[in-house]
Amino acid sequence: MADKINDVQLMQLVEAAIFAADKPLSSDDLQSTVLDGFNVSKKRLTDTLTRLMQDYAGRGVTLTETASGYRFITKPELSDYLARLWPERSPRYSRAVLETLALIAYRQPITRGEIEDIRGVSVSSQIMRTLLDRNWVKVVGHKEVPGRPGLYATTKEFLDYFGLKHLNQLPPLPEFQAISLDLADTVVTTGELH
Amino acid sequence: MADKINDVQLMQLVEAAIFAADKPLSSDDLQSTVLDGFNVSKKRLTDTLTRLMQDYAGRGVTLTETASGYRFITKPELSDYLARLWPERSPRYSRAVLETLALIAYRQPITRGEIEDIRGVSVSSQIMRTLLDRNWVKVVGHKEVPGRPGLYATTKEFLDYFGLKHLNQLPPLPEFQAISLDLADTVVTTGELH
Amino acid sequence: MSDIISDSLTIQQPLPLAFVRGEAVLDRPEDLYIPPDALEILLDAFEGPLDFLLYLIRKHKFDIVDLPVNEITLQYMEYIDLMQGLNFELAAEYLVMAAMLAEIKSRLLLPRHTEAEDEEADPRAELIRRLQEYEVFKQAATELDSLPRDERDHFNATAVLADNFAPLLILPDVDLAELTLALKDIVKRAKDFQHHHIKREHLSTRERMSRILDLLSQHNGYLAFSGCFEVTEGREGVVVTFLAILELTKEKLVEIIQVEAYGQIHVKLKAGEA
Repeated sequence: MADKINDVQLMQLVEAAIFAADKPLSSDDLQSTVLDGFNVSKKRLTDTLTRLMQDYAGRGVTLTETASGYRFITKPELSDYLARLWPERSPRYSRAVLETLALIAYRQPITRGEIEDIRGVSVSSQIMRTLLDRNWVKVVGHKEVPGRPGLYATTKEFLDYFGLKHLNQLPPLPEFQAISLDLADTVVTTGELH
Repeated sequence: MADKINDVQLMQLVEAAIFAADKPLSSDDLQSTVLDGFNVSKKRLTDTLTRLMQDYAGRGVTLTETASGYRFITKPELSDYLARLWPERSPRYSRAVLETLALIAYRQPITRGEIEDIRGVSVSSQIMRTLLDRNWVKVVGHKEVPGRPGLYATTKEFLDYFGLKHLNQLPPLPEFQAISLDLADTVVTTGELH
Repeated sequence: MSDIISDSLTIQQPLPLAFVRGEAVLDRPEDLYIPPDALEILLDAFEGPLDFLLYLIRKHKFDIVDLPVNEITLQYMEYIDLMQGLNFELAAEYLVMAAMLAEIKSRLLLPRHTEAEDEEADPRAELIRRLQEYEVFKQAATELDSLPRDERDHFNATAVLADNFAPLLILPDVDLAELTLALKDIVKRAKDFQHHHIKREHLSTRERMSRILDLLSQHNGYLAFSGCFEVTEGREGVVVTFLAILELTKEKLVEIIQVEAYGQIHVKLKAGEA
């Protein structure tokens, strides 16, 4: 069957589906569920989503696309006021959690030992648990070294949570300043200077 | 404090709050949370909500006021399509359902009592409902015996589902024909014809 | 804990560290002065020795790539000693770093042969590399934290489903073989308690009976006899229909009515059935 659906109905259906779904919906998700049987072309669906984004541009909520698909979120400018709806929400994360997450995000796949080497401190199980429980990271394999430690990588949920479509949308890492030790000089002078 | 908020900001904030809240928000809820400190008059808030309702009139979701407050609800006309977002798999049919269906298919038109006589156990209303709901059987008449029980027969949908053009394409069951299941003692000999 | 400390201190044996320690409290630069009772809190604010070293380097406006080991080691040891003196539980990583700094410092003091220099890496190089790498990710973590994120900068906007919403029910699949199997079971059971008639009634008649009843229902239970037949079905079809009507009559499901001789014959569902 290939039922007809007009542009207004199509937009309403896509809009309602994204608002009603409990997770982001990709184009494929939409095609295989609410649009199943309507034979809506890829282009027509993209146009509809673009049109919806435009419709909501000046509103209190916006349609955004992240790694897992489309969803409506509230305008970031309103967050301070909206936070009053949940007096004790908005979890804060410790630097240890954020540094570990940053290392997994930029260096994935990475073992816990490698994270510890770079941070210079041990990474507590509590930290890994926090990241795993939030579904931000997962074990994607095991390194073939003694102990076969798990290799961690970030998930789609991580990207969704931070409003990203791809990992390459992460802020670029600052460049290392080249180590410019002039060995001959420094070795001689260091001793004298200090 | 009584900060200023312009009409656009007010509408965006109210809109975002209702979309983000996990329960309906009343005017009082809005005043005591997101609008706290803005000194927005009752009338101004009502006007904003009315305006929002109008804005969403032609969309896939509509702003609705319920007993406990305002919330966005998907358009009822879209429910059938949205249903495909959460498919529920129903359990397999019981032996009783299959036997009943088989008897209706091979012995139609047949009453529930006759099915019970042949199966030797009672046939629950639930079983008949399952088959009627699936549009595989229907009542084609009533038998003129006390109680005027309905006579069940299979439908075109039944044939379509099983890929049959006619009932006589059902697999022949020699054992079934050899035994009389006809308790009403209505033996007709039409065998020569087919 | 104190054993580890004395171990790490022995490495620095050639340095007049004891003397430095004696002067430490008085000589501490003002911007680095931290009241002892705040030390523990301070240490909690650092993510380990690399973080702490970076803090010291930045405070002194040193350049990492030009790591002034003497200065840094001096500062680092002062804090470590102070904390040891106050009986703070220091994480092992801090002590390992103290040992490493002492080692670097001592290696730098050793006279070297010019020919060997090319092969021998600067003892500071590895620490500098680690400090740089750590600083990169420290900054990356800060940037990650500043990205707009759920539950803090934006919230999911959702709508509830209309009242008439019902989830899509996926109905179970049934195979034709399951039907025949079910029937075979019935037959098997029936054989046990039924007397046998030989009956060779073909399905077509039963099906046609259903169809005629259905047809009658659609015509308010009353139809011309000829209306029950589909001439295009041919002779066989007509015969099946005829037998079906007779069978229906026999089962008292329909009546055949003829008002006058040679008049129109009608088939009627029994008892006002419509």
